[in-house]
Amino acid sequence: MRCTLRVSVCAAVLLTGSWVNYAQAAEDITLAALLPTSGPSASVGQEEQQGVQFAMDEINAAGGIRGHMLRINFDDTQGKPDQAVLALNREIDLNKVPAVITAFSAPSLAIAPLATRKKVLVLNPAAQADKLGTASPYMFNTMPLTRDETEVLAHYLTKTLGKKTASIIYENSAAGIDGRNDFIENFKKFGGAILSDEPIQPADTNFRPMILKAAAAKPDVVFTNVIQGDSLPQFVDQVTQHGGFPTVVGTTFLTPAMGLAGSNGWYYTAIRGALPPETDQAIMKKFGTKSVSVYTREYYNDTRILARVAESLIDNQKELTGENFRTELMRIRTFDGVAKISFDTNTAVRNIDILQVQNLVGTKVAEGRVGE
Amino acid sequence: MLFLDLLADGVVTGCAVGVVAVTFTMIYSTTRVFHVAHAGIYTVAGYSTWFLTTRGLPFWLAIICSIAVCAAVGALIQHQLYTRLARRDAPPLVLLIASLGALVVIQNLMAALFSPNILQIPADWRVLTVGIGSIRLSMPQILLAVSSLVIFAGLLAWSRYTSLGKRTRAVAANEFLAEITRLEPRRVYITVMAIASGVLAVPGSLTALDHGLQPYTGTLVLLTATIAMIAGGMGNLFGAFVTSVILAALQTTSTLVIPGQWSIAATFGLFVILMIVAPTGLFARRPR
Amino acid sequence: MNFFLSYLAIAEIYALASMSTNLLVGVTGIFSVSQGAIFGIGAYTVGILTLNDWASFPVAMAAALILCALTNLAVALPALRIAGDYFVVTSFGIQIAATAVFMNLTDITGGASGLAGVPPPNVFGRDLDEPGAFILLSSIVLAAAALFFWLVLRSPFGRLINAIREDELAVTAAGKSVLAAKVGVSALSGMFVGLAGGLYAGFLSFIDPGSFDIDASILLLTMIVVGGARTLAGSLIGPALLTALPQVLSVLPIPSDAAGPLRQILYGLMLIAFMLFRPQGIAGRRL
Amino acid sequence: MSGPYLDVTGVSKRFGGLQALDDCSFAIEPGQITCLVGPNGAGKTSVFNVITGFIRPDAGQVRFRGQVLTRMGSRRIVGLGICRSFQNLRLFADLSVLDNVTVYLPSRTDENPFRPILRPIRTEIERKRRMAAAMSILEEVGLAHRARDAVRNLSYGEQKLLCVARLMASGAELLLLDEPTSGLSAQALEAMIALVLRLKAAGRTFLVVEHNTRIVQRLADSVVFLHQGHVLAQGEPAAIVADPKLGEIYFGGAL
Repeated sequence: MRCTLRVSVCAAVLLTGSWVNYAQAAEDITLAALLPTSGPSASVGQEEQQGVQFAMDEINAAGGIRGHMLRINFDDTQGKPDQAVLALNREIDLNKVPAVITAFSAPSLAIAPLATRKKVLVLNPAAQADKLGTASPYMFNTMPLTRDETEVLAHYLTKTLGKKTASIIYENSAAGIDGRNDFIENFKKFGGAILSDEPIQPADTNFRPMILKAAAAKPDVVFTNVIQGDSLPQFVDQVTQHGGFPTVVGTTFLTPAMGLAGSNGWYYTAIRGALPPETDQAIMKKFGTKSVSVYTREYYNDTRILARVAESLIDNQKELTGENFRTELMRIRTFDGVAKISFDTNTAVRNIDILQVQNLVGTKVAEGRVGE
Repeated sequence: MLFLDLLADGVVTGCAVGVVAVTFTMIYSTTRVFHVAHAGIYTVAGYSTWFLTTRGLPFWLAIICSIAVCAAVGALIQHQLYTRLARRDAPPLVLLIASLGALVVIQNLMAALFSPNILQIPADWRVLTVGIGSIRLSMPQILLAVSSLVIFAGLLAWSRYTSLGKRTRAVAANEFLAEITRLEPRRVYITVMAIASGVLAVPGSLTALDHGLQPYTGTLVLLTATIAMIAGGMGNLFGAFVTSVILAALQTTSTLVIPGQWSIAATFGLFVILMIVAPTGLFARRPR
Repeated sequence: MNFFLSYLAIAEIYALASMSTNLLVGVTGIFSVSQGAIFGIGAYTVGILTLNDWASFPVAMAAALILCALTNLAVALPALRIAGDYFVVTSFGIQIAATAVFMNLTDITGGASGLAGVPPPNVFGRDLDEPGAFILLSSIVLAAAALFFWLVLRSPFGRLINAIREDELAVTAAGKSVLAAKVGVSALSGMFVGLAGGLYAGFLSFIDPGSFDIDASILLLTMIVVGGARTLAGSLIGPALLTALPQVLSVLPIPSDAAGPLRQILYGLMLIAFMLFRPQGIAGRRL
Repeated sequence: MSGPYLDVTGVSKRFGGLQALDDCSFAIEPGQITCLVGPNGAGKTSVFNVITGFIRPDAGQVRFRGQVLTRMGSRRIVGLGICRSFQNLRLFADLSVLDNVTVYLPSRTDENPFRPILRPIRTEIERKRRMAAAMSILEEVGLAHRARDAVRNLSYGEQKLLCVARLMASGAELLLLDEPTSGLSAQALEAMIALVLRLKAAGRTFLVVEHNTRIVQRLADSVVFLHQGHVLAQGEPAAIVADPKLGEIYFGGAL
């Protein structure tokens, strides 16, 4: 097995060399990624950038897209709507990009009308605000939106675990509030009751007042979306310090909680997706990180989706325009990358799993699909 | 009881804010600079302690080093920035904007050097808790409350009983008078900045130990502190500290009666109304 | 071309807002850090009215104008009683409270996820959805505002508010009402920034609380610091430069994971350097 | 018109522990220069503050041509024709000399920010008229050649003249001058005295805080001696200056 792998790697290298020679003649394919590489969201923006960067390098090392080198411009949005509009205009004007990758709800919503007018495909790997589903015919979301995830979660909690009451601790931000509203709606739909809901200010890491209040309501579970993923260790610590806290449940945002002492028994939904272990290893090695975050994974995946669409367009000898990108994406419909993704609407349908942290590892306890 | 639990959490936070408010008041009443870069010093404290503990220094030693680091940064800002501006007769607005510039530089320098992510000071004992009646506080919280009170008492005693402290109060009362009696206000300013910045290292590090540190969090702490300074009656160290504690406690306990997302707005709204009704603050001395 | 035009449109919008800040902070000396909030009220007024089809764009702009004038008046009220650094903190509080309102009044403002799909300005039956068309509107508005700004500054009222900055007591001794003048300048300044906010909503078609927070207020202040206080040229140069800065930096080959903080550092150093070496800004007068 | 021109009766004012004015009473005749003298801290500036409406007395009242000023704002008092200067000048340092004067010109419309926008042409005409008016006042005090300069570039003597020019611009008939001659060079002093006497000849009335007894004798038609907020004596300058008891309080208090 290992031998075969080595052989194929050698072959790939040889092939790559010949492709590169050929590729220099062909024109580059230029796309753009509009990410917050500065400002308060920069830490997530960095992870996203790594995913795109890795996919781009991998594709180019393998000879590009049908001989065309893939060039992706990183354009900083600072996470702000006006900067995002400027960035998209810049990329359309200066680089004539037919498709872009976007990040975060507010900038994505801001560029949607422009994308519609200019007929530029916008691929959204990770932002989950519900409004994104209908923002533009040119905007495609490869992650299910918050509404879908909370529906699966609420269904499992009420129907399978028989939980009746819940409290909520949510981040007072776009995604956090959407998550809270969607959870309330879905949990009530399945017969549950909400006892309390408490906001935390973005970037605040003293959760104690909210933890105290949520616990005092004595609910069966506490739904939380502490959006700034890297503040989860503090959340877990403070929940542990409180002692006797109800079971915590949440969405994908809770994924980094596994591995943290104190998170045993927590439930969270996870959008199914995984990279081959060797890709994970390569990414960690390249960027010197200890793990591959959801963002890196999804941005890697979406870059590959764009490359796949471009490849198909070249094969069918179509021009690389935003309109053609859109039609081709809808025609291909199903993509097999980190997971099986299919587009019936502008938002992908994907498998959502229910995981429970057991011995510090997220373990799948149920499968769910939207609309059950 | 939930109210007591919330109150305790608010009081602890308020103690940390109180030290910021007291030191900010010291600086403001002596140098007359609205030193917003003070929030940056608070940030530096956490990062310096984090850096030193991750390099193997015990936590208490790291804090002592951080005190020196913060004092040096504070003195540097005074010496390189404010003194130069004062020599040019810069109006308060110019000083304030320069201070804002310094704050932006410091916060982002931390972000560039140590990443914008949340960092945690490594120390196993930080998750331990102590129960006092029904109230449960973490070790860092208890240390934070105790050390803040000690620092507060120390600063009060310093300004009342030491000759330098008295001199500081003289400069605060009348810069011109101090100048002609050769108190050398410029040197007094640097000393005040160094002391005020140095003691900030203690709450800065302990808060970071308790719930992590990020480059941009000092700003909101400073805002609450400045509000406490003004509402507490300008230049009144006692008023500044007490108002800080009241404000912080109000912010946490008020969530019992109003929805949590409005608590900050309510606190600041209350302050704005107070400013219109009683512009001299709660603990103001009678005008001379 | 669109990129340049959209940059220009945003610079023009900020120039309008800068004139407002200049009147209030630069000329009259009311050091407000809640300009971002008023900017936001203008944007939300136009956004909400046109999105729900409650009013046409010009009517919505007029509403924004009036509403911003009134709110700015309310905001400036404490400034009539307290001065200097006190007011900085008070207006800071107002800014925080305004952000909370934008964020939590979900039914009206769309909450934290903002208002998406604000229709483009419709003037005389034409949709100005292209930067090329929009720039006509924003340039006309800016030109008119610039004319007003110039007229106001050279008028007796302009001299009066300049004098208020210098010495309120001496103005009182002259038998002038400092209160009336401050009320007037607050209303006028609110109108300028309200116009800017309305255009912003129409141009971007998306607004959210994050665009009108304390950072926005500080950005507006920085614009007049860099451009120059108390002059028309300063109100135009500052926004043009500061809006261009990120654009230029994004083209420079800085390693992108450090680019954000580095840019902010540069920004901070620039503020300090201006204060140390050129406190009057590029084209202004002494602060 | 009944009673005296300006009549201060029984005014008292307390600040915290300090009795600034204590049953203070005196009167001023029109067309005269009245000097207010007394040791430091006697309450001279407080008298100015009470007359011009800057502070409200605890007791007593001020009447100007029979009208009670004590409840009026300073805006109305200036409108009635009383304007004051400040001991520390309070000039608008960044404004031009000319603008320092124009701001003091009376106007009903200069507090309206919308007038320049709604009636640009009329405002422009008005602006020109005001500049001309200010210019003629500057000519009168001998500062016309510095009209465009910034105030910070003027000599101290010129700044003091400018203070008087501002009061002239306000159109007031009763001018309150707070130490107009202190710190002046001999030459500037003569210019100031000449200006005040000229204005008096033109029909203006003055209340002047003055320390120098020689200047008091040259200027004053009447002298009010204030001590610890109370009027000890009022009368001819020669009589007051000659009174040995007052001299002792004055110089004893100053030492």
